[in-house]
Amino acid sequence: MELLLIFIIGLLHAAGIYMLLRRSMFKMIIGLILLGNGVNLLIFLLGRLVKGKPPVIDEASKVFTEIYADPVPQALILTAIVIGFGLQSFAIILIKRVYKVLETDDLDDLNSTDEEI
Amino acid sequence: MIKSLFLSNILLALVWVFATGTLTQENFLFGFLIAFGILWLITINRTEIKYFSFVPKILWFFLFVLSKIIAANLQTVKESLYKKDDLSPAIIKVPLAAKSDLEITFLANLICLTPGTMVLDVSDDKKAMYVHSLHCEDRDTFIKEIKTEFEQRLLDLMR
Amino acid sequence: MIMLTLGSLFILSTAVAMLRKPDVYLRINITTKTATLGLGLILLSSAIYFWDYSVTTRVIAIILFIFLTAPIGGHMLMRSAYLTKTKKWEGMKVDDLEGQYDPKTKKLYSEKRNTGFAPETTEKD
Amino acid sequence: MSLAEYYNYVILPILGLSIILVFIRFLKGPSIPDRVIALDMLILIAIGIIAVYSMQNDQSTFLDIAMLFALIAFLGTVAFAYFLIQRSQNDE
Amino acid sequence: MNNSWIVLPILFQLVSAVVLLLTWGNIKIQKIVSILLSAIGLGIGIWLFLLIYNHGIQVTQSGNWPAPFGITFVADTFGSTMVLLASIAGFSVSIFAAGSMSRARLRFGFFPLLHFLIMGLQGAFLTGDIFNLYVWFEVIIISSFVLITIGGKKAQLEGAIKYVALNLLASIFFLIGIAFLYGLTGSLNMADLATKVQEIDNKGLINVTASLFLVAFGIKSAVFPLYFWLPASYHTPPAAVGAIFGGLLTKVGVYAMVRTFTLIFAGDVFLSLILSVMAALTILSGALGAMYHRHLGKIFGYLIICHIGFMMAGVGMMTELAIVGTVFYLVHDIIVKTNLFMVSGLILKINGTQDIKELGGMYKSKPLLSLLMAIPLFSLVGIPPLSGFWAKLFFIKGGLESKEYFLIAFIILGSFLTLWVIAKVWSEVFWKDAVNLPKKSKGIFFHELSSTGKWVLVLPVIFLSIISLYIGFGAEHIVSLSQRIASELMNPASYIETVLSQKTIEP
Amino acid sequence: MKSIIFQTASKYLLPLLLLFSVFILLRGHYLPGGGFVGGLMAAIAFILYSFAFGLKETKSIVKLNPRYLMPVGLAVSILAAVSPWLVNLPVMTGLWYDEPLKLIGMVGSSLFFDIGVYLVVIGSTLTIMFSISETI
Amino acid sequence: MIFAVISGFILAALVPLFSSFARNLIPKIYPFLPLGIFIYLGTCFSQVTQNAPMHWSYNWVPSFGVNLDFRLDGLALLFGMLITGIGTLVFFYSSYYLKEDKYLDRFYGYLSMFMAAMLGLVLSDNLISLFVFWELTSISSFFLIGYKNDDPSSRKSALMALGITGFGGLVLLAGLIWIGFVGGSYSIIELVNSSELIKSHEAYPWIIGLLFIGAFTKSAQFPFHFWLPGAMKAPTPVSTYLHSATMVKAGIYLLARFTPVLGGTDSWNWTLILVGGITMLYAAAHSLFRTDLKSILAYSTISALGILVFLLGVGTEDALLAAGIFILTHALYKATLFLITGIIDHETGTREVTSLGGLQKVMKPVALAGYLAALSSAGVPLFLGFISKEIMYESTFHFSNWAIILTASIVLTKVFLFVAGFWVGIKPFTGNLPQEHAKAKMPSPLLWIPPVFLAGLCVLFGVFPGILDAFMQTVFNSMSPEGEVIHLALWHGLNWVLVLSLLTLGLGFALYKFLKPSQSLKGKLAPFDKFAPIELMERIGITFQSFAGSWTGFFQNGYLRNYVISILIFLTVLAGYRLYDGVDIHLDWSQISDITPSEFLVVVLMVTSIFFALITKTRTGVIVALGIIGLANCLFFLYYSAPDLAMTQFSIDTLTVLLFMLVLFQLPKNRSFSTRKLRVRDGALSLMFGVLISILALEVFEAPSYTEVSEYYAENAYLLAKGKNVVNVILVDFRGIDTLVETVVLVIAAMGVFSLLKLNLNPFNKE
Ligand code: NA
Ligand code: NA
Repeated sequence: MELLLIFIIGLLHAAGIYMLLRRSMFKMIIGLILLGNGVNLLIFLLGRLVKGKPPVIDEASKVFTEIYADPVPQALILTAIVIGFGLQSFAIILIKRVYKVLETDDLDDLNSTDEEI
Repeated sequence: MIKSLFLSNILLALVWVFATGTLTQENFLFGFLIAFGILWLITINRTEIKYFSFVPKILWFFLFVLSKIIAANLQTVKESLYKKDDLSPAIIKVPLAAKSDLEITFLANLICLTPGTMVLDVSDDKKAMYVHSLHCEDRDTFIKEIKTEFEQRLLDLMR
Repeated sequence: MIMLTLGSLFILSTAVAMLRKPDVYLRINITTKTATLGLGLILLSSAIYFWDYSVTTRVIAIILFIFLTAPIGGHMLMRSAYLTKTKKWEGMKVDDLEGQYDPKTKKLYSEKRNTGFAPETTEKD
Repeated sequence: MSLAEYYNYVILPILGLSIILVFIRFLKGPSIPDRVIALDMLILIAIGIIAVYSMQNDQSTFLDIAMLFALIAFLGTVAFAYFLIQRSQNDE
Repeated sequence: MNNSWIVLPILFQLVSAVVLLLTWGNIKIQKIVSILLSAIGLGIGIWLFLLIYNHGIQVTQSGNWPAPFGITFVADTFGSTMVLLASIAGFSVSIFAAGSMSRARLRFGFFPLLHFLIMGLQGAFLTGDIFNLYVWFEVIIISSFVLITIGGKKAQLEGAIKYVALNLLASIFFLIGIAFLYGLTGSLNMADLATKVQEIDNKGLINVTASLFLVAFGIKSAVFPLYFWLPASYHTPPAAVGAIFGGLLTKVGVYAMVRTFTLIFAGDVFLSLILSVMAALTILSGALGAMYHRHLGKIFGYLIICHIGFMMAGVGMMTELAIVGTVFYLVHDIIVKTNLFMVSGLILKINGTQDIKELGGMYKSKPLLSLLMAIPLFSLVGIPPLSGFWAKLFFIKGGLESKEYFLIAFIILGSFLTLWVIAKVWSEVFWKDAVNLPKKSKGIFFHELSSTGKWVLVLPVIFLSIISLYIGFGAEHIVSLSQRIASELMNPASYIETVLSQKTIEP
Repeated sequence: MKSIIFQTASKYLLPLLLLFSVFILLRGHYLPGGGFVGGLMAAIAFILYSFAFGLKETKSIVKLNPRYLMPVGLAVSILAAVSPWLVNLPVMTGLWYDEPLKLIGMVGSSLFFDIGVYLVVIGSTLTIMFSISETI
Repeated sequence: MIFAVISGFILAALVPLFSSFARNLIPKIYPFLPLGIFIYLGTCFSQVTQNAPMHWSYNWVPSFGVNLDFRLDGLALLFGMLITGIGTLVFFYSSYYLKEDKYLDRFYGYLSMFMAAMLGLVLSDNLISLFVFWELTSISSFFLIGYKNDDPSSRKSALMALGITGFGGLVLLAGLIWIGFVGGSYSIIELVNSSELIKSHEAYPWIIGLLFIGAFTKSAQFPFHFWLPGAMKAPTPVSTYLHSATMVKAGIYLLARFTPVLGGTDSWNWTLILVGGITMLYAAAHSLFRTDLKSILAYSTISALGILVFLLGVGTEDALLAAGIFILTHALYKATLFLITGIIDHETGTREVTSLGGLQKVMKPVALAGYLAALSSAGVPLFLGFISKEIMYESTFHFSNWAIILTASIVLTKVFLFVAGFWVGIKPFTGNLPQEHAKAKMPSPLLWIPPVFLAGLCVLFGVFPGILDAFMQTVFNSMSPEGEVIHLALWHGLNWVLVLSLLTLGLGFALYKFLKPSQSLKGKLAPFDKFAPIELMERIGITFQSFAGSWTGFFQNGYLRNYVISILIFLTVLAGYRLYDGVDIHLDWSQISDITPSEFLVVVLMVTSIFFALITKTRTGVIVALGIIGLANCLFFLYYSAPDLAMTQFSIDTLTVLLFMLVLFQLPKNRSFSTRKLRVRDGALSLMFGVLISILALEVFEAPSYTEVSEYYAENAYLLAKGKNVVNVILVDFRGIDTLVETVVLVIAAMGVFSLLKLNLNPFNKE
């Protein structure tokens, strides 16, 4: 299963980059979201996978009595997800604004700040 | 008004107890407090809500609805095996006797959960409801069915 | 167990139906109800499985939520599909809704209107 | 057949098959509402899977996820509906 | 050694931001409160610096969990120096912003954002946890996103798209790097990582991870060939924003690079070589860009890149001497670049344009102000004994020591082109006769301001200029500080030991 | 979105969702949940309501402008985080009430921290959503 | 001694203060500064000439060995007295010459700063402080050349001068640090002891190369000479002071200073001979093609500087002595010529030699000064110029096999310079007074006394060279510590040198009679202009500028995707190479778990959705696909025991969908932009990256894992942190700071969205 997950991680990264290379701003954001998903899964994978044993201590006991999933990557991903949400909401609104002001979704129309001397 | 708010409060407290899964006095009280807070938070002066209180009626109605739902599902199972040709979908206008928003909503939900029908929209003057149906051979029977089986029962219950 | 099996079968049947129904209205119509019952059964079976007061109440809560929300979602979607003039299956015989929306304000009339034309009384806003 | 096997070999495959069928509907479209209702349906099935999974692993905690899914899933559908209407207004 | 108050600079900025958020909309109060709080923040920065300077590395384990289990905050000399510099820059910019930002922008939360940004920087400088560093970086970039777009002008938006996209990409690489590090070591505490990384057999994987960090921080610090977001965007926001960006943002990338490459990935020779080559090309690209452009903001933007190259050169050489240079340059550059962007804002405020072809006559009309502006300009060039000069001694000597002669050549080239560009700017903006063109920019011009308004704009420039002069003439202080920092960085044992030995405090 | 059905349902869903969000928030320390998800749920509840009834009405329900909810939430979190300073402990050290309260369990600074998070999440999510809705 | 240096800076710094209330006092007060220092140096004279250099030291940046080590020895004294002496005259001269000028206060500021820097330069024993002052002279020169800043050509010349000398300075810096690095000290006097060490070091050629570039640029040696004629845009007092008497000699000073440390090797000598030789001939010849007095002087100055470099290259004791004397000689007569040029310019309004003549009728003392200076320049006996010329010839005449060529070239140079000197010093005063200059008046004594005084010194030292013996001895010893005892005399006996000397005079006079300065002569040089170094340099400059443009345009091309590609390629190649280079790929199947059908299903769901998102044409399709990807993600989290994650991910996905839905309909219709070829390229690139990440993930996954930290959390979550959901405990307790900060991120994002949507400062917006 890990192999498949690795495949998916690779695919998410590749897809994210591919979308980032498109000319549409919208796709750019999709790319970033895909990359974010890929990274989250990567962190998850590298914390090693444990099936069906959430890191929640039993009601009855005070410590874990059996094997449990590594909680650290989960906490990290949670943080990353929330941060990612903040960033991507901003980015989404940004493209909306850009479209409102510049009336384009084409990144190739957004060169003036680079090209002006 | 105060009464119905109180009722909603109790109801929400019960939901809380359900959700948390611990039925104790403290938990109910706690749920009550939280619900109180929430209701305080969301209440603005608007026309008051009527509450239904006839438990047996509710139960009966509930069973009825359940049977309809099961019927609906069985029908779908059948449907999924049917060919396209056997369908005769239609969008039918059903005049409404229900007046309040809550009544209409309940009715709509009921219709949605029952066989082959789905509410598409309610007219802005709340006089008619447009219902999408999988099978509708005859408009009048269809309307009648809805009006008697659902609307009537529901209104009985709620008024 | 039986409930579980039944539930999953109901869901399967919905899935099949979803694939087979010719237009979007039919598909929406189908899903909202079958799935809810199928899901309800599965959830109930899990309530039985755990046979625990807290789980049971929670399951009931979930089922209630689904019964409350799923039809609304379906209704909203179907309504929007209609408003955006998604293609209907040619098998649909009767459509009372046709022309009942005011094309500008999206106001829905209960009385029969002259199709296609906005009534003169429509105010511009 | 043990309970675990039953989950694995009967229930989950059935649900899985449903997923695939619904997913095919998603891929086929053709309209956006089709896709949306497919997504909606997928989430519902996922709730089912979660329930099964919680039984399989004897973890009632998972049901909470199901609860959350149930509560907010339709919001997405509503959003799509909203979008469709808005866009059609925009186009006119 | 254990001091739970060292996070005060961070939390104080956070509280400041919260206070300002609560007064959202009332510009007058915000201006006064922000300046006041920045001043206190500066005081706290000084306090922390002196504390560390006199008592050595201080550590606090947040949550009172022993390292490596909680998040550790470490104030070593490097960190506390950077905190102080950020407070200085923050203080100046808050004053400058009070005088120069348009009311609309202030009403939309410029001040809280500024404090959030400073908080992010302080956090990045003080944290001892790699994931926490990531989180601080995110605070920095999101606030910079907002600041760069605040006002929503066309150019701002265009620049922001690239800024956002590439900085997010950098964050993603950073996160991938963290994932690998955690996968390899199971730890996130940097001191702990330093020890664990040494124990890993599969050095190759560590090296690859290091490359990811290199790229992530390389994008943040605008190194060749990763710098593209900077010239596309830095000149677009208002000067106060540009000042804080130009002064601090890229530097936090440099900081992170220095920190991780001396602590976690110490001794990676290949990486040093790559860094050296990147540094050389960074210098070249920055200098060429600055030569090519006519817009003051763009010129300064490219000069940021050029001078990041200097600092990278120091990191690439990776000798203690070279790190002294990097740290010294960092100190100098933060002050000077902040000042320069304020100066460019001032020029815009006076003349209504930033195109050097359209500027002129400043020397005639504002001789004293011109001389004031000459201080940051020529400090940047490094006319000895101004502040930009001293670090070069260390770079050159460091280059000789590590036999990276090509780097010396590029440093000389970079210095020369900087000199050329600044001399050109001086000649065009100050010497040349005023060009009478219709004013492009709207808003209140300098001469229309009340004298208080004028002073509010000029005071921060004077303040930073004095600091620049101090760095130049009192170079010994900064050099010995940099030497202390470099030696701490190159011998991280005490850092590691201090962090890992701090157990929980009994209440 | 003037659908009567939707509006009515939303009216009743709102308290339900809010209730659920508090539930999620409070049990986070023991079972899956916590301030984040709780806050998101609450925000979603209001958003739903705003879909049905429009922004103006929703705003009048929320009473406190979400823009001010953010600093308030932050302030709660910060207070919870720095309270250990008073007893000379590092920030974020958990301070606990000795006796567990029934239902909620142990009450400590981390609970207040989570409540702060909850408020911030509501505040920021609503700020985002409301600003968008306003400008459509 | 420090006060001597610092006072100049202080006075310079005080200018902005004074200018507000005591503007007019500045020209009256400031000239007393150089005078004071000159007198101070004079008091040091006896001590220094007794070979007891004076010291003063201050540890400036001891951490780098940078000290303000001032050491007053013969060479320093010679330069110091020139700087302050000529400085005094120039300061006084300027107070009248630039009387009308609006910004005279600034002028004195720069001038004081320059003087102080120059003094610091010659007094510094520390390499770094020497460099500090070196650069300060360049920068003050920049300000002085660009003094008339409304004149574009002034600005251009200032830039060019700064460009050349600044470049040389930086190169010099590298050389100086290298010397210190190799020699182990930054003190010149200490370096003399490690001279052999440095000379035998492998870096020696590099070191002297760098040093030479520094010296040549500053002292205007070929091919860096061209900035100097340009620098004549500066007011004449500045040209006098900086560009003939002092600053340009800094390079010479540097070479002289380093002769005992680095000199004496073939590479040292021959480079200097070659460069100096070319410069002196080239510039001397050039001076004859000029008609502007200052231009002639500029070229003859360059030539003189060439001579000095040449002499230092010859490097014999005679040559060093000759250099020492010639520094003084040249300073005296050249300063005089510059000053009288200034007077001529001031009184007649022209410096065009072709239109000048007969001025002795109206300004006798000036004419006298001119004659004397020209004669000294020509090397006529009884003038100091003669003595220096004699020793010069003497030194080349005895220089190994190359004596004839060297001597011939210096004789030729001298002949040309003879003419140039006469053109400036004699021609304007003799002949007929043109009508348009008839109204020229005798200038103020402040103007004419300085040149007359200097010219007088030329004669005084020429007639009684013995006065200089002791002085020149110490100067000589600074360059050649073990050098012999010298004795300057007018008469060296009848020898070949004398013959050559007379020959020079004869040829020079003949050439002067034969060749008249004219515009046509100037024009004859035009065809060669495109080979002139200045042309080449300008062309290099233009090429460089356009290179800057294309480089910048190439990388900063405005296309986001190109930026991403460049970042990506960089990362992939770097990480890929390191992966290939250092990682042994190995697979251990034991860590890998089985695939259950339901998991596989989720995988299929995800993969298909990703592809769907990639290829679908509608944006809504993408969003729905994103929803499915998120759902599949949730299921992964669920399967692998992360309920919190599943919940959060789902909520956030829902919100994201919502966000997109609220925004999307305002976007324009989706268009397909890229060609198939482009898509394939991008696909390959992204695939490369994906594969890289996959391999890395696999490798890291296979690496042994450490669980210390998570075990600690698990053990203490309930016991110490009193929570049972460990993830939540981490979030609110163990790593609570992260959480606090991430909420801040949300807050900022919300603020950002708010301001993005509500604030719009665009001037013409339709909204
Ligand atoms: Na950044
Ligand atoms: Na940056």
